Amino acid sequence: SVIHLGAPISASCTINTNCSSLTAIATKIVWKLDWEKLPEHWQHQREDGTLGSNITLPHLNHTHAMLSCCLLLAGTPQIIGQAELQAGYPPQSPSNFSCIMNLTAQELTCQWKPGRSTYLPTKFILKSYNSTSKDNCQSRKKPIQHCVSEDGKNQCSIPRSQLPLYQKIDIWVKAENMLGEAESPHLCIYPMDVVKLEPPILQAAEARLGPDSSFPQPGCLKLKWEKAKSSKHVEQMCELQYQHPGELSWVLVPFLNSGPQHAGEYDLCGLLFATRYVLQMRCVRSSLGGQLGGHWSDWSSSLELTTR
Amino acid sequence: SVIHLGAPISASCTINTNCSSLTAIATKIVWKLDWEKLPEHWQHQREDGTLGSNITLPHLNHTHAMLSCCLLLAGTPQIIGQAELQAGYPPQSPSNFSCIMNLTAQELTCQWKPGRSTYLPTKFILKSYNSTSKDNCQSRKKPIQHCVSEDGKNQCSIPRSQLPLYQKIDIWVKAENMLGEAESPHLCIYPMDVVKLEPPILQAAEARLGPDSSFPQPGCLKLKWEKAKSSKHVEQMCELQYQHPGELSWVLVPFLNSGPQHAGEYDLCGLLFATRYVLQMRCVRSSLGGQLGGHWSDWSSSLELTTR
Amino acid sequence: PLSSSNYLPQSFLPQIQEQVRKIQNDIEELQQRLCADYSLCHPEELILVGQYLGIPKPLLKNCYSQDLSLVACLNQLHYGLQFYQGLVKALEGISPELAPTLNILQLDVGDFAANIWQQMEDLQVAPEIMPTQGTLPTFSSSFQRRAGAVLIFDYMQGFLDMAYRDLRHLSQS
Repeated sequence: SVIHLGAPISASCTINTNCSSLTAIATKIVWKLDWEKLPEHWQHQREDGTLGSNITLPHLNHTHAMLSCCLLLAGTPQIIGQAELQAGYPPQSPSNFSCIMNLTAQELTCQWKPGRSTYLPTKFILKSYNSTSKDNCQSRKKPIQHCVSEDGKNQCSIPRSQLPLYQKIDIWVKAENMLGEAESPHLCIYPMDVVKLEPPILQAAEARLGPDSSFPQPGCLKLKWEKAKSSKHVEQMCELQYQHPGELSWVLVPFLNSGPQHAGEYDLCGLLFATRYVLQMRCVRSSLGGQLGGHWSDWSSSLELTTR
Repeated sequence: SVIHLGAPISASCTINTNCSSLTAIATKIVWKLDWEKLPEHWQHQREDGTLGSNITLPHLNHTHAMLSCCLLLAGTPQIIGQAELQAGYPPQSPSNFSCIMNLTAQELTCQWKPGRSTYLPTKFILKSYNSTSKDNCQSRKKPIQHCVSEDGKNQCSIPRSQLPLYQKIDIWVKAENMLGEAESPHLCIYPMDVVKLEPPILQAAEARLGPDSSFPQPGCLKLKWEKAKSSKHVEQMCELQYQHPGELSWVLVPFLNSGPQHAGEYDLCGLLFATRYVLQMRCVRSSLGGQLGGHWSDWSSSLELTTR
Repeated sequence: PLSSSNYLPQSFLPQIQEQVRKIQNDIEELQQRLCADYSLCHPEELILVGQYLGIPKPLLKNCYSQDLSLVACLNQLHYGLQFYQGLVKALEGISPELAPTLNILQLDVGDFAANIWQQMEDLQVAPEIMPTQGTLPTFSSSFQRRAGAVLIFDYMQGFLDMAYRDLRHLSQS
């Protein structure tokens, strides 16, 4: 049985009347919690003459314990029955609930913080409904197959085949165990609006030639970037950052809007002459109607170039 | 269809009589292998007046190709039928066939060399029978569930639940594809006789005190070793090797027989004073009736100690 | 005393020793788990339950007596091992944590029984048909199954000690 940690618990132990042979040889019942003998005054024998005992533990402070009912036989407690006790807490509402659409793995992965430990097996179920985009998901259409997260993983993924990417869904996570259940706040999202793109690919391009000479323009680097294969169809805004090797701080280059092309080139100038730089780039699904439509990708792998 | 690489292949293409509309507008059949038009003289039209053509390719040197039958219509070949051609070789007898019993994973894993590439999907099936220990596996008892290895993996594992560890089994691998099949030599083994133990655990022990002093004996190291959990029950012979850091060569210490104990101590002396050493240990199932009964374990993780 | 054809080959003994050690290691691991997880540590605290469940104890009496007979001893040993394999199988469902080791124990006992049967076949003393198992106890609660496990494992350790001593005795010295 499962109870609140610290709550009282009662148990009873009765010797069947057809075990009269037992009652002839042993008359005393003792209780043990794991290996510890319980105080006699917690229990009281039956008044109706049958051999049995009821016990009440004032507070159960073990999250797991075995309560044993024993018959004293020649000084040795004979265990004749056991109850497995579990104690813990009902789940708190999961917090920091967020979702990411991964176009490569083709799944919507949501994660959350479970809150205080419940000490009990607790299930987290990711629930979602197709919704209409009109009323902020007040009206629900058909349910999407929910996803049950393995204990302690605090994330769950719904395969894209279950999801409309460009329709609103009402999604939340429900925590439940033997002592209760609790829900996270709901999200009302277009899965594509929480897309996290794969990082772009950054490469060196042929150095830019100076306006009137055949030498590359000093303090400039010509870069070639390409969208990740899984998000070529997505219009993206990108950021570049560069750093002198060994330094910690990065210099951020303002947005370059990729528009619909898959790849492009970019001239990064204003750099020191004959100096080695480390460069990285990241992108986000760009503003459909003005606001950002997803999570920034991770930074691309670093590219090391030296200006000439 | 699947044929030997380099062998001739014939195909025929017939225009159904009820496609008379076709024969009115196009009278010529041409053949293409992938994108390459095939020589006209390889084909001959039907004598019986029906529009059709038989072609023979003298040697098919593609491992995979599409043979297309086309009707010439206003100069453009109209593909009206295709045959997928595959060519390769029958499998060779798998060689270097050997098996290892892994007590941790609780499975018998066998591996082999597939021989020349067949260019065709080729299946490898690990087959085995319970046998009697008397006659070197001539007489077979009941078959053990065989194991089909994924293409190109060249190894397969039989779970211990299918295997008697202390009874002889007759085991071999069979390769098969569309062009034929071939078998490896058979092994007649007790699975336990091909056990590969997990490496032992090597630790430092309290340094050995000199005979008449409270100082550790110079040039000595005291080691504690323990058998891996999965092979505590196996009597083992072990080897120790040590090396000065930075040097390549190892010095091998002759066998120490573990006998039935799970763990033990060992004094390694004759070393340089105040010097750092790297030590490793490995074990093998020891001589049941004289011959070694398994494969050496990998070397244990290194232990670095300094003599005092 | 046994005639030479009545002895087990000397090479058989190291294998048996290894198998007995493995089975006894499996049992020790299960006993430690039952003690840690369910406070069921001492068979002497379960005498009453044992009587109630009526768990039989296969004996090995022909192996160490005046009228010593290799065939009778191996038969009893094989029967006992098969019976214990059945008892261990009856414990299935005892708990998810114990299940993997219980599974391995069943395989190890089965291997040992098969090895004894193989020896009987090799010595041409194996009966025509393999004897069937006796009736197994039934457990009506998880407590009974766990208490039964403590008792069964205790009996098995004793049986295995005797089995190894007898087989050593039966091996040509």
